[in-house]
Amino acid sequence: MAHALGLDIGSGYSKAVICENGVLHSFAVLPSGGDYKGAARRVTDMALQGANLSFNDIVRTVATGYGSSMVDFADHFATDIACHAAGIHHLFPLVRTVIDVGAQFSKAIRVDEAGRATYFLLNEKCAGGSGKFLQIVARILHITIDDIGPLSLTATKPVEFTTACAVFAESEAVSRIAEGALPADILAGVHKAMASKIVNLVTRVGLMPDCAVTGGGAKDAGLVKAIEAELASPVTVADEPQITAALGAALIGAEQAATGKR
Amino acid sequence: MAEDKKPRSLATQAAAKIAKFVRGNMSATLKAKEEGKKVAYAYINDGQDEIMRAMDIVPAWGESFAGVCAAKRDAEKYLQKAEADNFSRSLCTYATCTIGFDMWREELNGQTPPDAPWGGMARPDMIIGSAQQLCDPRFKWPQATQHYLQDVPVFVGNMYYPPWDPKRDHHEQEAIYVKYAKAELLELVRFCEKHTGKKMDWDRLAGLVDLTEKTWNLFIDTYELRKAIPTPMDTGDAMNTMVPITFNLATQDAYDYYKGLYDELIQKNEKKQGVIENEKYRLLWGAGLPSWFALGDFQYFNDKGAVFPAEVTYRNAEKLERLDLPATNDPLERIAWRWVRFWTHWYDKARKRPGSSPKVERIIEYIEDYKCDGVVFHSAFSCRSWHAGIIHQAEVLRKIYGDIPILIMEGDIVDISSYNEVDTHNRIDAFIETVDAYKAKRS
Amino acid sequence: MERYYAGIDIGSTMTKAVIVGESIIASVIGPTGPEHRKLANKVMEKALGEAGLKFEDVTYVVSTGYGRVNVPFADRQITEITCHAKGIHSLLPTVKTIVDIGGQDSKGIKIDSGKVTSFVMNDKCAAGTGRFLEVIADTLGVPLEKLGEISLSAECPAVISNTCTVFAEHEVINKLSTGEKIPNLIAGVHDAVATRVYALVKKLNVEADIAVTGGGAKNVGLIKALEGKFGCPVLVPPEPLITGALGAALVGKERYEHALQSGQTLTRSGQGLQEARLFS
Amino acid sequence: MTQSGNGNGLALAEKYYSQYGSRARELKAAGKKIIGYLSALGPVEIMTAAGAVPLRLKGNVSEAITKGDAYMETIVCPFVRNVFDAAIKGKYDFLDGMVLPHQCDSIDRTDDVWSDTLNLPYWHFLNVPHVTDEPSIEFMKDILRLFIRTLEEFTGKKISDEAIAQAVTAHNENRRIMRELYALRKTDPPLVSGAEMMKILVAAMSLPVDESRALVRGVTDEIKHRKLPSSGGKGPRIMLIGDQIDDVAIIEAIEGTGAKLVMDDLSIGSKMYWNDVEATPDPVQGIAERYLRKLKLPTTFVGTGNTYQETLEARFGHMKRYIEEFKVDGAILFVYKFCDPYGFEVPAIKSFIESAGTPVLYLEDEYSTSTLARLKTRIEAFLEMIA
Ligand SMILES: Nc1ncnc2c1ncn2[C@@H]1O[C@H](COP(=O)(O)OP(=O)(O)O)[C@@H](O)[C@H]1O
Ligand SMILES: Nc1ncnc2c1ncn2[C@@H]1O[C@H](COP(=O)(O)OP(=O)(O)O)[C@@H](O)[C@H]1O
Ligand code: SF4
Ligand code: SF4
Ligand code: SF4
Repeated sequence: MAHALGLDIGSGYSKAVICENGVLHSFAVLPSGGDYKGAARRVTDMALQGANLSFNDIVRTVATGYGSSMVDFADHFATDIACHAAGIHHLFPLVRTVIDVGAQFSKAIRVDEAGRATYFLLNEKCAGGSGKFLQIVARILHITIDDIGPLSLTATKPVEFTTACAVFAESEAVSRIAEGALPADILAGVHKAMASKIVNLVTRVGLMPDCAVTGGGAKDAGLVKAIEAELASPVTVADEPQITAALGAALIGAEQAATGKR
Repeated sequence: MAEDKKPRSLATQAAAKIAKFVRGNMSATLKAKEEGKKVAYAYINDGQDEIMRAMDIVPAWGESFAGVCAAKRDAEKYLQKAEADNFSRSLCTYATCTIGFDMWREELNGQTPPDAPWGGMARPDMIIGSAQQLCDPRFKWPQATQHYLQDVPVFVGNMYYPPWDPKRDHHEQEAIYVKYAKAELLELVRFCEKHTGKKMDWDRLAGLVDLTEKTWNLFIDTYELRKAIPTPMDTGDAMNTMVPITFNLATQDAYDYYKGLYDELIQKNEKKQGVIENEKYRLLWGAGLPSWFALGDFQYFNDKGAVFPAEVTYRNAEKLERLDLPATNDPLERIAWRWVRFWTHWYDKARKRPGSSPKVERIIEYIEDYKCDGVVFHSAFSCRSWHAGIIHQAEVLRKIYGDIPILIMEGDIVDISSYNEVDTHNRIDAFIETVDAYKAKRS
Repeated sequence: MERYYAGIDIGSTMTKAVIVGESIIASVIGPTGPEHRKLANKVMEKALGEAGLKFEDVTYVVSTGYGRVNVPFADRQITEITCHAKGIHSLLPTVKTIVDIGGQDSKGIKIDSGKVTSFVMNDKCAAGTGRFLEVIADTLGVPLEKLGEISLSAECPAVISNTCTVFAEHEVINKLSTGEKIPNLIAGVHDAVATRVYALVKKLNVEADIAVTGGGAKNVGLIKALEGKFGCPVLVPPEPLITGALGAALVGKERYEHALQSGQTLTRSGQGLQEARLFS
Repeated sequence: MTQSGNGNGLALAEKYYSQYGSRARELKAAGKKIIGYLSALGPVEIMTAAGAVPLRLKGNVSEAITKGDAYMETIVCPFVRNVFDAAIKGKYDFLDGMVLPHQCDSIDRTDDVWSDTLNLPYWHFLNVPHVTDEPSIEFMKDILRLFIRTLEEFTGKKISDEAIAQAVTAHNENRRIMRELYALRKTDPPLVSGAEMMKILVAAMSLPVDESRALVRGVTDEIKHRKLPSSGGKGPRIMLIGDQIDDVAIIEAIEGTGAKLVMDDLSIGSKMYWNDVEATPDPVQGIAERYLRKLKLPTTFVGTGNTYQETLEARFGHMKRYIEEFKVDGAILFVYKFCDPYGFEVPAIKSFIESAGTPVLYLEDEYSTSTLARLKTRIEAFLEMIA
């Protein structure tokens, strides 16, 4: 049995996926916590354990993501753009537009029928509109990341969030609270501001259905809803959207192993 | 600065000679005093080169100075100097870098600040700006400089070209623009005469106009040799070889330089000697000035098998026959026509393709002529002139030409503070993958 | 009877309260939470406790800082610029230039006999502020108070080229994982902050003596980096965090006494501490 | 015609301010052609003479830019971006056309973004030069004539010299009356607050010239009858300098502290109203001279002085006169980020005004209330400083 390992070492989280003959076998997710090298090893071990395998069973390892260059045991490195495209194509072959919301960057990617990226755009130079923005606000509100989505869905009147800066978002959140705004409404406001930034990227790459949201941000139901509202069209979300790029990396590895590419 | 710039290996010998050219231009300003010549702060692409050269005025180019500071990653101290006097970081960093240098030199009573790159530029005797269509800093920068060099006379002329309007024939407007440009050039001649105490030698001017036109033709002939597959020279080199056409126009040196480059490229083409051994992807540099502190990024493209056989940036000339200039014996009128037509000669073509624009039309022509598989734009935050409107160009290009891969990189020309090499390289990797997908689909 | 004046400085990160009579009789520092009003009360109560006073004993209360408008029991709001000037002047009378590095912004203030003559504030990103340092301390898992000390053992400061705090954080992480030493990284971050702050303050015609105030002044590494930029030693008051609150109390004192002398009384907000608590 | 002179002028100004463009929308429904324009360089006389209603476009400082960034780089000045965002969200969906004067790179370089995205029936880029010498005046006349021609083609009606001359008279009268209103700010305390004045200025730029004149006339009559409070002239008197500041938010931040905004050098304010068009035999001549030479915008290069001091005087001398006439204690120079024309002037303006003994606060910011909290501290500290 040919097993391929895909690793997505993101600035926020490290993700590992093991595929067996092109099918997802096991996966693991872990905060990167600054130590990309260590996180890569740990998340690999977790995924191996989950699959009851040892590293020797892996025929090929492909790494991607911000910290991928730290993965000294990878056979190949691929960009996260290509991995997102490959991963989403495997899950939803009809998807032509991918929105990836990661910890540091948000991306819009156009994918062709073969699962290749044809055009992409990122938010650059500014962390506004990225997952970091949300993390910071969540910290101020004293809630965990997992609670963001559900809580924001209970919002009744989203607070208009005008700051785009992830760092000043903090003080804006603080003053909104001081004005008596509810956490749910604040989160919904942040979602709205983020969604409009993200949708600007999508407008620029050109929205083509189907559209999927991936990355850790896709786990946030409130954000996904805001993106749908801003796009005025529904989006697809995988069960485990955060591992899409790792899955794509594993699939690329499997393909390379099959075609004997070095 | 602690971080050294990565040396880029140049593909052509001619490009390697450019450092000498730039250094020569700077030291000419310092030597001018001994030779009894006047030095003028000048700004590129203003159509004023022949007049300055005919009056023996030595141009001192702020853009060149700032570019050198940036390439040496040593601009920050000048930027900070300007910032300290309330020049915003969002203003053109060529301007703020140079103004910072000027402020410093004034503080030292006219002495060149220590460690100025390549000896720095001389304090000018005059400032010759042009409030032309190109950008606001072209006339605000001279004005702002005068705040520190209060005794230095400033001239600002105005050179416009008819705005692009798909619904309107620009030909009927050209005459107005030529008349105006000519009048403004005459104002410049008067200014130069006043401040040099010399009379314009009109025959000499006419000779220099001829020389410039010869150089324009040769420049384009040379650059068109890059159509060869593999291409013998790419944009990484062109960011060097643009120096003579940009800063040394109307000099024999510039002409001779391109003669040398022409011969070199012919030879390379005969031997099928490309920039890189295995040329996989051909890209067009669609717009934008480069990040001078990160020219190594061109090398990174090369390492990935990508070359740039053409670029829009610094292609500041055109074959004269293509401009179809009306005959005239007046050198100023000739310059004016050349200036106007350089911009408008794309208009007719653009009008033929619904939804197109001259800028995009030019990009499409280069894509086709140079067989490019993708387009890279660079958007520098401190210069609106070249960099505002890129999103629109990319959108129009995709709309009328199809899904060609496009990369828009964000950065600056001089200000390194928002540059991140790792991210930039990741971006380039992903882009190359899209180019690969595009090529696979087309074959 | 001695009069007491209170100053309360609601910063973006820290809330500071100072009570003065003839001299400083209490000073308290606490974190600023999302609910300014409640915390303002707590810090104030603590300060009153330390001074052994009741709220009614205090003659006049001035609030300052980022959250100054959210203090219902304050009689007047004055910006932290004016308060820092006043505070530093009482502590270090020779100072002509103040560099304040707070949690959310940095400022430069020129003063002449305790009066502000010009000032600048950072307006860009979080770069060049205390928040940047907090973020980095967090990332490196180093206590904030230890940053300065650790950085002093740096051999060669790392170059941090990103201005954006968020990206700079990742740059630091990246450098860390390529084996850069922590002291070098911290020193690099101090250098980056000092560079931004220096560029900002340089807009003023900087004159010695220079004092550094705010939370950033508690960081010896940053102070060293700043001294390098300014090319001269800088002064740091014994408790740099309370300068603004102290200034606020002193401004209150000055205004109140000035009014008394000219036969007027200043109107008070009328909101006691109790009411304020009910309010929040 | 709007009713005025019956004591509801201020209320009307308030209404046109808060529902910006509502009158133009009504006029459109009544069959008028509405031409939007950006910046003080829009030659309103010619649009009026064409029988159209010129509407100066503004954005909304309390609305975040949500759509515009998909089309326009963030290195474009925030004012232009915000107006563009408002336009593509449909705020100005009643426009028949637009004229974009060549004011600055932010406008020049986005001309095709605007025209392609909005796709209005009439579009014109008015290529105003940056230089003021003789050839430039000739050129300005040429491009004004071209503008006239395109308007004629669009409306199908000839624009006669008489019509232009009439429009010139009407706009001059409008300016004169506005100056009368400004004069009421000279008292201590001023009869009209800065916030009220801003609303009137904004309302005025959204109306056809006759209605604007009637409105300002009415407001002036109302305000003239106000009683000067016996006390209260304590706060410092402030002048605001900048380009397109068209919202009360920043003024309320100033006046909320007890200071008074008594004068401005804004492109929707005194810059517009302090210089008339001379009635020349060829009316286009007077218009060209006014827009190129008399209008003191940083987008024109002025190099007339023999010495630098003279040049400064030519560029900014009027501000010194305002400071004297309106007894200004401090000036706030408010410049938008990414604005080259104003940005490059900051050191010169600042030192020019300060050399006359008036302190200047320089602020660089967005066209947005989101950053106002941070600005407020600076404004308040400045006012505390000069108090
Ligand atoms: N359950 C969740 N709900 C909301 N947001 C989440 C959740 N899990 C992760 N995120 C967001 O996803 C981001 C991380 O996404 P990821 O795709 O792993 O980024 P990267 O690859 O850059 O590390 C975090 O910044 C966080 O904001
Ligand atoms: N003991 C300490 N050592 C180093 N830095 C400190 C210390 N205490 C506080 N700080 C810094 O001071 C900042 C808060 O400073 P402060 O002047 O109170 O700001 P603000 O008024 O905005 O709350 C924090 O961001 C932190 O960086
Ligand atoms: S605005 Fe905030 S998120 Fe954006 S670059 Fe600045 S610090 Fe970073
Ligand atoms: S074109 Fe751009 S880089 Fe060149 S001077 Fe103008 S603003 Fe500066
Ligand atoms: S603020 Fe500056 S950049 Fe913006 S429109 Fe006005 S002049 Fe142009």
